[in-house]
Amino acid sequence: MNNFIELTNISKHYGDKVVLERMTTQIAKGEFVTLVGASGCGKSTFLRLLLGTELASSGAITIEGELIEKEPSSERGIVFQKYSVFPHLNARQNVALGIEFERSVGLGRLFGAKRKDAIDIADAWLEAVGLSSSAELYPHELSGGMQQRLALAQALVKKPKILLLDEPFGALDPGIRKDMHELVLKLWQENQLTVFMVTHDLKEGFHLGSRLWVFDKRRNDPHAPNRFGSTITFDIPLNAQNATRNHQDLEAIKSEMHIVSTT
Amino acid sequence: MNNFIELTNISKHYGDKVVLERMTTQIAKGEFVTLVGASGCGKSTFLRLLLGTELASSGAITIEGELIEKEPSSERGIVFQKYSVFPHLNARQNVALGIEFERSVGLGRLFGAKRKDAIDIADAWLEAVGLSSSAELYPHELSGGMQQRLALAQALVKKPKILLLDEPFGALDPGIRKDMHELVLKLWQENQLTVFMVTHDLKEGFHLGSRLWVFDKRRNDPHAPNRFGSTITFDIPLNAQNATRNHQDLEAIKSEMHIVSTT
Amino acid sequence: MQRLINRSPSRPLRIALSIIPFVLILLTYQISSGMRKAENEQDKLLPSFTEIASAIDRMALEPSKRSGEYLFWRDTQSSLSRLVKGVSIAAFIGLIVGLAAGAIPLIAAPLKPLITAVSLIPPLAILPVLFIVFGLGELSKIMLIVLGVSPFIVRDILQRTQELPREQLVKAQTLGGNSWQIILRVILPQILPRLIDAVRLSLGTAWLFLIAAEAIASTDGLGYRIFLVRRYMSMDIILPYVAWITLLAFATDWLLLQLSRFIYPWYHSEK
Amino acid sequence: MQRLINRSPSRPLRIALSIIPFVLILLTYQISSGMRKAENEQDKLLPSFTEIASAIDRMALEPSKRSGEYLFWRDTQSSLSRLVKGVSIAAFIGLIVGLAAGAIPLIAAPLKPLITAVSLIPPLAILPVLFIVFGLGELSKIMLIVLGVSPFIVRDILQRTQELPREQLVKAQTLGGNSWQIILRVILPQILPRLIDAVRLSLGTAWLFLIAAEAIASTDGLGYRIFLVRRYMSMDIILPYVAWITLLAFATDWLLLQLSRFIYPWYHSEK
Amino acid sequence: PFTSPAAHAQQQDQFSLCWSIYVGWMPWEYGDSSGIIDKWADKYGIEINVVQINDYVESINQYTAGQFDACSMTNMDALTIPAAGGVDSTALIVGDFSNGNDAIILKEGSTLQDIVGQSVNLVELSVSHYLLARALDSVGLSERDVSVINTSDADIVAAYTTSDVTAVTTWNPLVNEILSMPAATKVFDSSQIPGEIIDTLMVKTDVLQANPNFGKALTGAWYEIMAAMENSEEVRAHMGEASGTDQEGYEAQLASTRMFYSPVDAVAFVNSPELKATMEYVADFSFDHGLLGDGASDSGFIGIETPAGTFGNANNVQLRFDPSFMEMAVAGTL
Ligand SMILES: Nc1ncnc2c1ncn2[C@@H]1O[C@H](COP(=O)(O)OP(=O)(O)OP(=O)(O)O)[C@@H](O)[C@H]1O
Ligand SMILES: Nc1ncnc2c1ncn2[C@@H]1O[C@H](COP(=O)(O)OP(=O)(O)OP(=O)(O)O)[C@@H](O)[C@H]1O
Ligand SMILES: [Mg+2]
Ligand SMILES: [Mg+2]
Repeated sequence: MNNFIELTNISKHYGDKVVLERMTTQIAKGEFVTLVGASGCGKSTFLRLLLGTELASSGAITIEGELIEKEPSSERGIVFQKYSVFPHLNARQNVALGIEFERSVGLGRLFGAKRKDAIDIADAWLEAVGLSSSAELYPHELSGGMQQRLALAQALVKKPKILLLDEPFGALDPGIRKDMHELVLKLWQENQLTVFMVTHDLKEGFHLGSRLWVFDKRRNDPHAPNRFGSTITFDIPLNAQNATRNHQDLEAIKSEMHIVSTT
Repeated sequence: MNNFIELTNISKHYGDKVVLERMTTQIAKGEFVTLVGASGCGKSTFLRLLLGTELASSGAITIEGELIEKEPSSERGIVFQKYSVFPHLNARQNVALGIEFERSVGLGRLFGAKRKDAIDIADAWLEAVGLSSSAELYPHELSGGMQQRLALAQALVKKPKILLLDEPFGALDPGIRKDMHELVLKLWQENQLTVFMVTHDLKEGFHLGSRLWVFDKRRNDPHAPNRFGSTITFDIPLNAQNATRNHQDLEAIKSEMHIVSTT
Repeated sequence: MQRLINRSPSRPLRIALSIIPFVLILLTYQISSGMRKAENEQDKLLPSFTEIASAIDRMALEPSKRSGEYLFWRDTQSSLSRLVKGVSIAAFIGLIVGLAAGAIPLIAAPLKPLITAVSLIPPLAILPVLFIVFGLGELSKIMLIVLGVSPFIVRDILQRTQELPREQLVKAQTLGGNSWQIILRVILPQILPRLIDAVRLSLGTAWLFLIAAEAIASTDGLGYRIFLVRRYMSMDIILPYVAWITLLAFATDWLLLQLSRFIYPWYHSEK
Repeated sequence: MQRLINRSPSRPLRIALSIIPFVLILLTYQISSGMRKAENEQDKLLPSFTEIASAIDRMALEPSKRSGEYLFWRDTQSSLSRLVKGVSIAAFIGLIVGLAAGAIPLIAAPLKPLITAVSLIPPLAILPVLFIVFGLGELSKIMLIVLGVSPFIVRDILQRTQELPREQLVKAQTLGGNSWQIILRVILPQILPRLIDAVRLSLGTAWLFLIAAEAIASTDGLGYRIFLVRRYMSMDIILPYVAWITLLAFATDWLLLQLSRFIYPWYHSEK
Repeated sequence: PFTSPAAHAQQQDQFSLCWSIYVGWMPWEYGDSSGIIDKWADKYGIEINVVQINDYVESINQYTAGQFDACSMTNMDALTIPAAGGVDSTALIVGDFSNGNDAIILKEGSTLQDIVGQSVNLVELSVSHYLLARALDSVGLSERDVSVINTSDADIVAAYTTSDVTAVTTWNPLVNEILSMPAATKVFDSSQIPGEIIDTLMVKTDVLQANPNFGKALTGAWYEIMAAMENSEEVRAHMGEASGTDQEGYEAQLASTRMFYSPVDAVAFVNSPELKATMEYVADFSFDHGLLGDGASDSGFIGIETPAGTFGNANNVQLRFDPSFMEMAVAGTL
């Protein structure tokens, strides 16, 4: 169970700009990794490497011992801050799409009994995320929070091994966020997911994660800010029990991050 | 000093939709009012009434006993979350613009010694917000935090009596936010401003304000959500000394708001 | 006193204001026409409103002596049918090519410079070449419209396709879609309302090319009639025809917008 | 194997791919031309490349016997000068009217419906009236371009002005600006780069109207020459002229883009 | 600009003339660029502005709308556009008539009868249309036996190369271009109705009456140009190039044009009774095709004055053939 995902010496640079630098780590199956760090430090880039939309400049990523697929695939689900759902489909169709892709290779569209089947599955997932009563609504008729619920249902219908969340609640209200936290934790536990979630909110990171990563540059050359990249500077195992420990960590990282982000 | 701003029975509706309902309150000179509340509850609408870009549907707002001007004017400065600075002007020009408007009625542009003068004032304000070294840069060359600093300098150059801030740090990183808090508090004290600041971050509201308002609907008709509007449901005087009291309030409001935003 | 940039006219004032320029234009016309008529009773350049009315009557309400047809309606029908065919073909080409190139980088590479070049060629200047390819019948008129507007539509659709949020395509891939499925179920349905937008934008050009095409070789159509009666300067026919074309252009644009609002409500509330 | 929508060609491949269609077109032309020549040696419709080269030589490199001028260059100069004048005037009108209507609601109210109507009138259909209003000199040609493109530019600038973030105008007012100052210092400078965009978009139409105008009343210009030799079907002259127009259109577009990038770097990095 | 020069023209010393590119009107270009027209204008103390308009119909429209005092056009267009539009016009100079310049060409078939049932591409309501009507008439056919497709003159050569087009009626240089193509048989041309398609310079009657010097200057200049043209290859080469071809091409067009190089011939032509008969044909054709306006009750609605007598309504004379200025040229009194 321990080496579900392995990163070996991963680096990523765009041209001259080094974004990520020599990251080596392992992630166990079922972990909930939260990623925090200053803006532009490479959190989304890291998710893109896991997702397969970007290739690492050097190093290797393996999942269950196999090199990662170089393209997004249905074993890795994703929810972005925005644009994660399709505006031209209603909630039910949004969720059913993943099933239709799988069961109708030619048209990506099911009819008759097969369609009925897909709708049933979709409705079950809408239920799971609390959107049963909004199945016929289009995304523009849903609030921001409901859209993100929908995006989660849509991703989970494919039963991904890994779920990647890039600031999924960044655009939501604090009040609504709390509900979403509960939902994500519930889904994580029920579906035995391995989750990577980027957040700007340290407290959120501590609250949700089973493990928290802080991304930062270990070295900094003030005359050539692009020369060095970020890596995981803190890797903190978390659990709901030792809340005090967590609180101390929170304060420590807060002051640390403050320094980082203003230099 | 007590009745610097007076609101008497202010309501605002758009067509059938009631946004704000019978608000009556007074604000003393030099207060720092922070406004929190669910999304869409009317916080920005309230700022727009103070700003003069919207007229109240009923009721009256007075400043120093006089009815509020029905248009934005230089006695009320504003900083929005975005678009507060002019992309075609560099930092110095952005700040100098307010002076140029005042001193060159025809062209809104100064030359020669007058220009020199305006630049000196602008540079002093850039210094005050910590942008001295970026005077020649255009907004697109500045980070989000620097742009908001610039927006503050730009507003303060007109020496407004009232400063309105509509989620000024909503798009910034937590790390950077902290610096901005310090800056705003410094500017507030140094310039004897009366500040209204909308925020989504309750903690920010408690940390910065001398008085915190929670906007919410007092009544709710589930079948006609537009029938009733928001008003100030909590009006909490704050000060740095009684931090415990503040903390209790925070928790109380948090659970309260949670209910509000999910109904 | 509010600033000028803050003052909006009330609804009745706005309506009044928007009518004024048209009234002024009609008045100017009537006066100019009257002046010319005073000099030469038979002046044809600026016919009086009565003359225009009688011309409309003759063209639209009485059967032609020669063919027994109501010329005005026949012209309208022919022109509209050409316009619809031409624009439909152009829209179809625009959709297929624009979508393919927008979605598949390997297709965009060879096509983009070609489309740019083609869109810059003035079609009216190479008419003879078009004739040998498409002949001189209905086809050539329709093809002139197609050539006139499809480069624009292709470019527009290509750009709109590339503007779709990257996130959506990534998401669709994580849902297991292959390229074809993603194009069919994610890109195409979102591009259709944008195609309507593109068509609306290109209608003006389409009319221009339609009129030009009908001037080249034709036996009916609004453009044909205008060019034919130009031979004896019947402005009493030309002016109502031009007004009619303007109205038709306006109506088609409006109808397309309503259609789009009706079929794609999600698109219009998105913006 | 990557999905088709994810596969991008490498730079050299892209260049190769983009050249292919042009090569294919030239080849098709050469073969068709050869086939027609085989049938009728005198065929003028698809002249051989040698014939085209000799026509270019004649028009561009040898002085005309009649006037001693290098016709090709004189035509280019006349057309470009008309185009520049026409487009400049249209841009100026578009800027003033579009900005005024976009910034001041009281001006937009009467103008918007009028502009919509005017933009829908096909100018080619009312040529006689235009020529009488503007005469037949240089002015009429320039005015036809102006009439053809200014409605578009006016509408575009109007829309762009209204699209400027409301927040900016509010902010400018809190800085004490009056309407005139705000227009001058906040709106105008931000609209100028958008004006360049609008001009770039309207260049194609401008060329269309230039060619049409030159075909009707002119004694020189690229459109005039094409019109003049068309009755002899001298495709050996028409084709290089068309290619040249295409190239000029491309070059003007490119130059405007570079100019805009150079003067308004903030505009281009904003997007 | 909407007001035309006063209907009852007064004396003026600035005049304008428009012309379009056609074999019989290229002399105006030569007269303008060689300075001959200026010379004659100076002689009479006036100024003449010569303007080239590429689009023939546009030039007549502009003349009819009052933008020009004189314009080159055919006898038929003079009747159907300015005269029918109430602009009383006088044929000051009769320069030539078409003697083969206008022709009917078939792709398949060798005689006019073969045209039955075909579509004929031509400029509708133009002299080509008239020629077709006259030709059909001459062999006992009528317009009903063919169908007419209005085709812009600028495109007619290219149109002929397509398989859609099997028959055309058009004028030179288009006729020569089309005849140079493989399948093209001329089955009828204007030499078979000689003197019916006449190229003239029309002047507004009131302007001419108030300003005889304008007429004198133009006539004087014209016949000086005619002399140069008749005698100098160089002049003809110049005209050829100005019309977009070369000397050879231009000479080919001249060959089918009966130029009146000498005023004597022109005067004789105008004075002959055939002119009146010709105009009657033209008026009939125009009336049949609705070209004389809504008010016209018969082909004589518009009076046409010729030296041999007036055709039609003498109270509504709008078109006049007046040889008096050309006679001055004969007499050498210009
Ligand atoms: N395609 C690209 N080409 C060049 N540089 C890139 C590219 N994508 C990202 N970058 C750069 O890489 C760095 C990291 O970007 P990334 O989006 O991963 O940051 P992030 O940590 O997600 O920031 P944020 O919190 O703002 O989302 C940034 O400086 C960005 O400018
Ligand atoms: N011009 C308008 N016309 C109609 N309704 C409006 C208008 N402006 C705002 N509203 C409505 O008024 C309500 C309050 O809007 P407002 O922007 O003040 O909310 P807010 O509290 O600032 O929300 P947020 O936190 O999302 O910024 C919303 O429901 C909005 O839809
Ligand atoms: Mg990111
Ligand atoms: Mg708000």
